[in-house]
Amino acid sequence: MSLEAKHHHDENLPLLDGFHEQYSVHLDKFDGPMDLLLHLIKKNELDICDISIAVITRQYLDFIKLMKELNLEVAGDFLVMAATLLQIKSRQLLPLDDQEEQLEEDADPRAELVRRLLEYQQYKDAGMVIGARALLGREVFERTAVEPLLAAAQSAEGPLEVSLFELVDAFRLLLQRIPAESFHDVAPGDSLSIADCINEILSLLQERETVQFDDLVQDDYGSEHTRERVIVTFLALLELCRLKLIRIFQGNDHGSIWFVPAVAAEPLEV
Amino acid sequence: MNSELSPIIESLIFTAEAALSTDRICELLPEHERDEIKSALAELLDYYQGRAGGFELVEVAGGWQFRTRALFHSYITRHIKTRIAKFSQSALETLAIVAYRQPITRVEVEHLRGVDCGGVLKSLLEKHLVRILGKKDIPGRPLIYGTSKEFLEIFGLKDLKSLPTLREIQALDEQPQYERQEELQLEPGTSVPVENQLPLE
Amino acid sequence: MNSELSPIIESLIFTAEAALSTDRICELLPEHERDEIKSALAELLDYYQGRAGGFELVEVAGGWQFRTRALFHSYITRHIKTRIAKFSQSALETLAIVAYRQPITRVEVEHLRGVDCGGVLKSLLEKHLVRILGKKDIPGRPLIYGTSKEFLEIFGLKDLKSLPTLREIQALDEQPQYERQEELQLEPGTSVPVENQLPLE
Repeated sequence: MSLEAKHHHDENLPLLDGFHEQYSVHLDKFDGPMDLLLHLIKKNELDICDISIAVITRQYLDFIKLMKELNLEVAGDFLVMAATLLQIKSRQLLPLDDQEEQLEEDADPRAELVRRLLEYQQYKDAGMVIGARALLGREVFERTAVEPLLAAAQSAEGPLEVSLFELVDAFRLLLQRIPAESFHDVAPGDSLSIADCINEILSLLQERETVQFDDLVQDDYGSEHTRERVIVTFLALLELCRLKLIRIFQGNDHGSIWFVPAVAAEPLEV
Repeated sequence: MNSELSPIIESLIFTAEAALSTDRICELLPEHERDEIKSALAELLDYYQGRAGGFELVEVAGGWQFRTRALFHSYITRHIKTRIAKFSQSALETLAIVAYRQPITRVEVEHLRGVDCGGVLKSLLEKHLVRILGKKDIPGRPLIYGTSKEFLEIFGLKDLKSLPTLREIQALDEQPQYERQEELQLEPGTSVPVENQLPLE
Repeated sequence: MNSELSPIIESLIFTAEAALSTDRICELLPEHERDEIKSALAELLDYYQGRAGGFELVEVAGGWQFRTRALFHSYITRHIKTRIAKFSQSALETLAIVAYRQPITRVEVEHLRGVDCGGVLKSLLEKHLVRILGKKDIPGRPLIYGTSKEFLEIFGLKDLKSLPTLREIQALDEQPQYERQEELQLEPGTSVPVENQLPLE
């Protein structure tokens, strides 16, 4: 077992707990067809390089059947692998011509699958090895405090850092936000309760994490909402602060005012 | 460091967001006596005073905190001012619009974002991420904007065509297409019973 | 601390928001030679390794940073929220494939894992562990992925070369722990090649 060995070198033994939990096999939660195959090979104490396709295929198909009986959704990838196994099995069963025999010996129908399994196992192990490291933000922490003197010296100038993905994603989200056609209801008595407004802000925060004050009090064309709407929005924000549901930031003096949820989103689950 | 407790307390003070009071440390370490904790703190204080390193342990505002020694402030301010700034959501959105829709006028950007973008555009211009391409030949002759060479440099792009398309990012979300399905047709006649439960034709 | 330079460098690393590269330190201290700075850094590293306090100096993502020792994480999490939940197996596998095979396309990752990886890749992109490097110069111009600086930072790696090699990982699988230890203790000078297959620190 790969990680056992690694852990004995580490001083941070508590990691072991997490590891076993992660590794233990759940019937309904294989990481993919390759993972399931490796599990079956290990369970049957087979050598990856010399697997019995008949045994593995039968057990693999039984497993899929079981998943279906349990009404678990079987991903297409599992079915693709089922077909591959059946194909290899049938090629093994085919009577060979004399002329073909020589050729077939060189090309074991299992060869491609074995190669993929060996390669997959490498990365599966590599994933566990890197996952067992002491991670920043999990076992290891950097200093979080900023000295007052330094905080004051901090400035928004300087090089900017952002990833290409963030840029594209910002645009994608923006396009989703814009309705194809926006109509404005100008009917009088279109009043908004503070409760509605709170819900609106909270759902905005959920999808965007930060909301700028301007976004709340302006309509889609940058003009201000009605006076009533602005007041209701403001009252809703005060209420949200009182309930400790949001925190308020200002970028710099006279800068934009931002709202973020007071409680960080769920811990990062990748 | 003699005591086993000192490194633990040190790690707590190090990671605290603000000065950590002795009371709070006692709360965090209920398995240790207050006296024990106090003497470990005294040990740490002694240690840092004797060491004369780049930072020291100080007791401020009723709590313990690591702070750089005042002696070094002229060095520290050399790099604190040039910190990397993160993009705000509005800067990122505006930049994305300019990148994908250039040449574009301010009014057009504002129509897409639904908010005034004057300030953001100005700041992007100052950071040389966006540049003025010219004036549009319509009434009012508004300025038209596009991205700069620096924009390509910061995002590591060869040219504008190397920008991932929105579809490419969206595709990550989508269900896989079973392109490899033709393999499945290879086994119509096998006798394995489970096979007819596979949703394949 | 002997050198006058070490405390200065220490104060710079201490106040930096992210790991501080040797290059950057040299930029910040133009009055000192690069060699001088490098030897002061070595001195600091030595000092912290020998000290066994609550935190240590580490070289990650090509820079220097103070970090708490993993030993104390159970105390620290009493007052600090862990930012990272457990990584799923599929996230780790995908991350390992991207780390070892970069630059790599989504199709290549999926071929290795045998499953659709769009969702996992997107989530790794959102967590800044993986980044888009550009487009591959083949028909369809698929996006190519690689690991980010944050990946090195979070996993505490100096650079990509610090990743254990796949051979080293495989060696872990093949030999029971006790055998390997024996060989190492008994025959340091033997020609058994297993020694350089040991996991890196």
